[in-house]
Amino acid sequence: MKLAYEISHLLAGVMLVVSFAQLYQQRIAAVLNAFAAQSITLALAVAWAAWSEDRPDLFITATIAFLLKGVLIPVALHRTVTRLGVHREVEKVVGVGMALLVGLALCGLSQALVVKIAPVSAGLARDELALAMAIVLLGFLMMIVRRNAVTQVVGFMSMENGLILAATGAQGMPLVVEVSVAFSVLIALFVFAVFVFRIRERFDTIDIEALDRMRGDRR
Amino acid sequence: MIEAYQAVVLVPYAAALVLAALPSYRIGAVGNVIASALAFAAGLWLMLGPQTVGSYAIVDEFNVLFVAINTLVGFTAALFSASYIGHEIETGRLSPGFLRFYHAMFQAMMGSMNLALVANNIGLMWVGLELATLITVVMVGLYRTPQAIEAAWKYFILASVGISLAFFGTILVYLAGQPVLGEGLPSMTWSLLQAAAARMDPALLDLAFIFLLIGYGTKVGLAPLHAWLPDAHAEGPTPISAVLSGLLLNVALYALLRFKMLMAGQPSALDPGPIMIVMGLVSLIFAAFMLYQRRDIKRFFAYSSIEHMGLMVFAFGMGGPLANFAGLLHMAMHSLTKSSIFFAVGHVAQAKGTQRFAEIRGLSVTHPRLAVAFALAVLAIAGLPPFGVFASEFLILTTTFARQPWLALLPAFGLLVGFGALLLRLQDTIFGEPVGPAHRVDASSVPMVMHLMLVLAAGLYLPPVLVGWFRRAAELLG
Amino acid sequence: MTLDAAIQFLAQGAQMFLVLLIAPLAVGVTRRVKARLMRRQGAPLMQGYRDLAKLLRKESVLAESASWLFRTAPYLIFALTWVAAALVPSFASGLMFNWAADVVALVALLGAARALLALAGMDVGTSFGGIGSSREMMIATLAEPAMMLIVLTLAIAAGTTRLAGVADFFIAEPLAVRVSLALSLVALVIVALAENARIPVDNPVTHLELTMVHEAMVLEYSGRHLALIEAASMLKLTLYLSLLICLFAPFGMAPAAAGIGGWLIGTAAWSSKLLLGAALLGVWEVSIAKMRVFRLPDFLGVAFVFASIAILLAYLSRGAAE
Amino acid sequence: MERPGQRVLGVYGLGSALGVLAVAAILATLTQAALALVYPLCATAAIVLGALDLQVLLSDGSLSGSLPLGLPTIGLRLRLDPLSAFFGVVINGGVLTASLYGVGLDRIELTRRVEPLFPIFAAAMNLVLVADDAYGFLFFWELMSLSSWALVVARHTDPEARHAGHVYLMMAALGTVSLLFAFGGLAGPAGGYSFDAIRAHPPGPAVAALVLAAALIGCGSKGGLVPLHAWLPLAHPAAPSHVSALMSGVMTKVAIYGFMRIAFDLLGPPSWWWALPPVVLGALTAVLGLLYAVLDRDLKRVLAYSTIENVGVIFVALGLALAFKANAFSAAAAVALTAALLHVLNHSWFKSLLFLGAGAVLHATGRRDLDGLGGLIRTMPRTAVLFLVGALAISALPPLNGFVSEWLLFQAVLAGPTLPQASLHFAAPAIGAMLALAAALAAACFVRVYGTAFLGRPRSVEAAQAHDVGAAQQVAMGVLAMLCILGGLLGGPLAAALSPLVTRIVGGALAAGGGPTPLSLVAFDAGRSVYDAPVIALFVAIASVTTLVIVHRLSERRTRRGPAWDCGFPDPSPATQYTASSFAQPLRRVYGTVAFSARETVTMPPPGDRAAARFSVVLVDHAWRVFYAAPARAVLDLSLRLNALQFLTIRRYLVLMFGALVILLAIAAVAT
Repeated sequence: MKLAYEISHLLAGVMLVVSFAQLYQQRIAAVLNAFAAQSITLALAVAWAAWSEDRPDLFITATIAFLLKGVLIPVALHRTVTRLGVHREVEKVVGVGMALLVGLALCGLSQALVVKIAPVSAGLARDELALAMAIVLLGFLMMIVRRNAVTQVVGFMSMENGLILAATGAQGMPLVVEVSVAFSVLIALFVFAVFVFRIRERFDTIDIEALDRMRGDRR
Repeated sequence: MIEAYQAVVLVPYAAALVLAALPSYRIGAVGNVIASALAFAAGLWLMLGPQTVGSYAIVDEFNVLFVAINTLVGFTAALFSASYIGHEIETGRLSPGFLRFYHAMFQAMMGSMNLALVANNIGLMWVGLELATLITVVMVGLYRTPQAIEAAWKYFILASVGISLAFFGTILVYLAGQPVLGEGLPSMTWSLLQAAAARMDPALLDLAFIFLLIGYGTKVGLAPLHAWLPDAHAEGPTPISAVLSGLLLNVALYALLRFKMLMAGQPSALDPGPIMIVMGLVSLIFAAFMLYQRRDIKRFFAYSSIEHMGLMVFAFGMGGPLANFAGLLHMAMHSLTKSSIFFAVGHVAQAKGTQRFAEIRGLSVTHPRLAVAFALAVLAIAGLPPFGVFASEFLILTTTFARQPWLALLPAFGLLVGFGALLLRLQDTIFGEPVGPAHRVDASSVPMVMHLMLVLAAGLYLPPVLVGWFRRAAELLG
Repeated sequence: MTLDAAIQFLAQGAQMFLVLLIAPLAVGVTRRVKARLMRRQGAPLMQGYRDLAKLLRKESVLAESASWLFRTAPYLIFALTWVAAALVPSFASGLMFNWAADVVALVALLGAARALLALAGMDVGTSFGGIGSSREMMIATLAEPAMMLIVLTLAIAAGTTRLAGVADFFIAEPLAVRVSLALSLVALVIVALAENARIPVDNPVTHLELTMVHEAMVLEYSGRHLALIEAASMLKLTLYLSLLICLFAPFGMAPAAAGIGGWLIGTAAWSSKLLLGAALLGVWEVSIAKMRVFRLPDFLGVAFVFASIAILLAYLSRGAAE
Repeated sequence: MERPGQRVLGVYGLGSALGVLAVAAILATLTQAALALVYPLCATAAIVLGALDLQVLLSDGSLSGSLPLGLPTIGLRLRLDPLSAFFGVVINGGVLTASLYGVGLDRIELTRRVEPLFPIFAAAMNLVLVADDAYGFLFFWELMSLSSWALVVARHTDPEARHAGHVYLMMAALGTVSLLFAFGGLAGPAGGYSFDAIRAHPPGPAVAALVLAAALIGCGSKGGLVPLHAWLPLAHPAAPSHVSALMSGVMTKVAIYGFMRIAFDLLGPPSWWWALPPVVLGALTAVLGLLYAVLDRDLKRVLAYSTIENVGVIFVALGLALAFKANAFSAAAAVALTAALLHVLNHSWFKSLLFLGAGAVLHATGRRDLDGLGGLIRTMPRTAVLFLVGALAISALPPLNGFVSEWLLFQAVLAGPTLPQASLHFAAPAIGAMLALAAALAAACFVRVYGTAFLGRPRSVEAAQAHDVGAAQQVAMGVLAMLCILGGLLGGPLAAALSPLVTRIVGGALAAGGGPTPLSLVAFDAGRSVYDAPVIALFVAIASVTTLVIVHRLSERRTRRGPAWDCGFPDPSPATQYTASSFAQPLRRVYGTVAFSARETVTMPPPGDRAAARFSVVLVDHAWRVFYAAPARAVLDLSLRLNALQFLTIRRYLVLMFGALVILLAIAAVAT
């Protein structure tokens, strides 16, 4: 049991590290790879939880995470990016160093919040909750330090990763939730695809600044 | 034999499937109306039927009225869109194929919102809200003009971030409940959580509430999370704007309030009151100022929705039986009034062929009846008698002043600023020499008038049964 | 309706005619004194009566644009002023109708007369009429606040606004003449000068266009109408003189219960005081120059200030008394 | 003291009258032909309601009932007590005469923008009076504002009317909000909104102060108390004249009623300092209102400004009544309160009369600018006579009704020095002086109005070709003029009729019949001050008649018509007459420089140049500048600044969201 905990904890830690890597990366392609790595780690973590806690249903989640976020989406996005020829673009708003510092601050914040919880009360280990929260916040941070639609998608999905980590970590959270999560991610992808294509049809770029040109009451 | 609450959810979903299959958009429109009527009937049935607390569904004083309003507005909106949407075909903004999709999605959206309302399971509630949101995203992008896509994109990103934060909050609630209620379903069942709130970990609850506040607050349209709302209202089809303002915001606020009840159950947890008061006031005053610079009539009323949502959140933040009562009343009145305003706006847009204030003048000369209805609707939302909004604002302001006189100045200030803008725009649109074209309006005015009648009736007389529900819900809200 | 009441009634009537009788004489005295001080022969004392008679005999010329108001105004103005004058206690305080109007009402009666006169001035539609009316009303707005304060002082001192009551009060305790009353006396004198269009507020003899106020209003009048207007202004002067007397020097006035004898003494005292006042007015008018119209606020401001100080002092003395 | 018979009568009377009004409104919306029916119906309703009010007032009874409407658990409480009844008499008198005037309107003048709203307006005003709970009161109060707003913007194509409507409804909303506060404070956190509950638990001193302030703002904004007055001269003239008469003569009285209801009834026993705000503001209002009026050139706007003055006077009287009541000087309080009530009555009469007269002038000439009128005394003789009565009455000249209340008020002020509180008895002289100034200014103002509009020679073709209005309008004005005269002569009996009401409120009344004659008006006691209008009037009548007889006996009776003399330089052109502006010049020089920092600039052409010399005056309305223009500009500026938030990029919106989340989390982190 101790070991099980150690491993899941380790995997969670790896995910956090990978999200920092995402923040650190310059090129979209690299960001996608990092994201893929994170998703695969997530898949492992979920799978491990499924095995160690003997909850076979979690294997579904694990596979979904692996196939969808670990393989399909990164590949699809790689395609789009290369087709649009933006795969080596750098569109940062703040410098890497700054982003990393903020990221660290967020980790600290989530720690500070979690230590206030009484140890026994939480259904999962507090530090794992802290890791999950940090991952979610880092994903959010990534959405706001990148200008580019694809990286925003990625940031959003790494938020989802954090969520799923937390969800699986929460012992005995009913199946309905994972299904709904996977379902939502599906819809999310679908809609994303629709929009990314439409956007390309209309503006030959997926930089969202371009979208912001026509906005209410400016006409 | 299915229960009312099941019917409320299942009828729309079934209708969605059927409508997706129907080829002709005309039949689709009719089917849409029929399905909504059935849902409305189910809603009434639910209202009159017994109150139940199941493991998945809950029907109590708090949500029964919202289901009723939801189905009612859904019905009237369907009625309106049936008479309205044909015009969109004529103007070529939509193709029949899209309309088919539109009708199916409409029903799916209604079903999801009802699901979120009747769900006794915080996960289900979340699913319903999320589905409804994603569907409205698609609806907003329906016209596929650059503006529409931009609006939909903005809406999508902000909303889905909100969704994920809300989900994280939901997980946290589960985590808080789990040690008390044990693993699995029970610790996601709202009614049980509510009962056990006192024994949960306060710090965890605080955390959960913050994530839920940001997550669902995005859909409520609280400043500074409001950004998607004006554009989504302005660029989507008018019936959808009506549903957005009239229903989706309410459902999101409803979800938020459920969790506020939870917080109220745990005394040593963070008091959500001050936070809600601050956010409510910020939204109220900010939106009131934003009204002055709007040139698009739908965006204008979208901001007024933000204003009123802010007022409600303020009222619930104040808490106490009177303020909560007022907040709930305001919620009901606002959704009826605002949807009727959007119906009226639809008429105006058809009559003048534009949504821009600058090109809408002298309606009272060219379309007297429409002008009167529009004026009444705007005056109603401005909180003037004899309409129901006056009653709720009366209660909110008086009770706030009675408890914290100086605090009361802020909402009053916001309301006055907003009133100034509303009045200015109202006078500009209905008075003066008419300019521009004056087309015939073929959209039905029944929904608009019906809503106005209801709001008027509420201003004059509140049925005791309604009052009873509000009372009980207000007590639950603490 | 006893004999006593009848006598009282007659006494009231007598007062009405007394003021009417003495008014032209008072004006005559003033003119005579002025003339003498200017080393002129001056008109005889009775000139006022002669003027009125002459005017009555002349035909009246009305402008084409004059309306009925122009013709009826003089009668009303005269009547109002006359009644007002007759309500100021002259030789006796307790006359039959002394209660009918207190100071406030008295001032209001004069105000009514003034308003009618100003309207008449505007009726013909000439520029001079307008000048006169507008300035007259402006002066009134300056004079009335001061008047109000004076009345207030008296009310504080005597505890009533009935003129007869005030007079009785001062007869009862002649030592009640305090600083505050002296100040309000000065104020009232200034107000009286303004109200009667005397120098320095207005010059009753000039027809120099831009300086005249009262004369400008009555410019279009002639014949019997002018006679009435003139008589009214004479009565007004008399009224203010006897108001001053009744408020500040009531000695010799017959108290309420006095009989014929007391009345006769009162009459003598009053008429002598009145004529003395008229003479003093003459002296004052030769010793000072007419002011520019827009210096008037300062002049009447003095009255206002005096009256205010008077009230403050009245408060203090009352505080001392209590 | 409810009598069953009276109750039944009252219920039926009220119900039927309101029903008639409703029918009128509905009919008018339905068919064009029915528009003409509105005014007769309104008149009948007004008669019924007025009779009912009069009956309640004189019998000193009260009617009450409640309907299951309005807020839950409170319902709609209705109560007609003597106070409401008195104001009901005032209001329905106004409604009746306005409707009479309306009956005389031509068919073509009737529109659906006015006639359907007239009955609603009338009904709303009546209902405010009978409302016996906070919700009902504010409901009908706001309904009254709303309907009158619609009447103001009836001429919607005129931008000025629209602007007036906007300012008006904004101020009305402000007033309603502060009244909401007032009633919120009165009702308390428990929400006892019915007046009985409020009476049962009067608020503590701190709350009372807030409530009083709120009530003063709320009612002041409706009544036109400076500096909340600016909407009034815009809105009242913009409406059709008979509606202006209602708004100015009657609706302002509803504001007075609201203040009285709160300050004298709901707020419990007064403290002396309550008197200060109404007295000081009232006096300020009285003077400032007339300074505006005397400098303005628009007939109807002048009347509106003078309404402001009269409201100020009434507030002074009410304030004094509060002060005396707080010190238990019931006699003085009675004098002050009677003055207030009588002035309410009188002002409703002569102001309605004047507005109807202005309406007649407007109808006959199509002009409202004084400098375009003149000589109407010949072209519309009847209106001229009636207007003259009104003008003299509002100038507070005996023996008309305006002076009765003025006299009583002065008596109250003269009693001011007896008050123990230093601030009050030192305020008394200042107040007295300001009221005297106001009275003198009123006389000046209306001499100016009448002199330029009705006297002199016509300054325009329209004025020259004017004609008297129809019979119905003349009757309406005639009734009011008659009331002004009777009210002036019968001040004593009127005061006596009000004494039960006054006793109810301040526990004392005027000594009725204590005077030398039964008709004389007595303040305090007969030894102190008496005003006997009938006797004076009799004297004046006798004097003038005798003069007439004697003069005609003695004098040469011949009269000759000739050209005006005008010091030898008569000029045929009417342009040489004194205009309203030139009449105002002395007053402008004396007061305008202080109040409106008036500046006159004269530009003379150089000698030999034939160009005309130019003269221009600049008046600055400081109240508007400070209290209206500046805030409006501030709001617009701020909205422009905030508007940038509509144009952020999605990423920035996400930043906002992120910020909000992090801040809340930080709060949770530091919160113990």
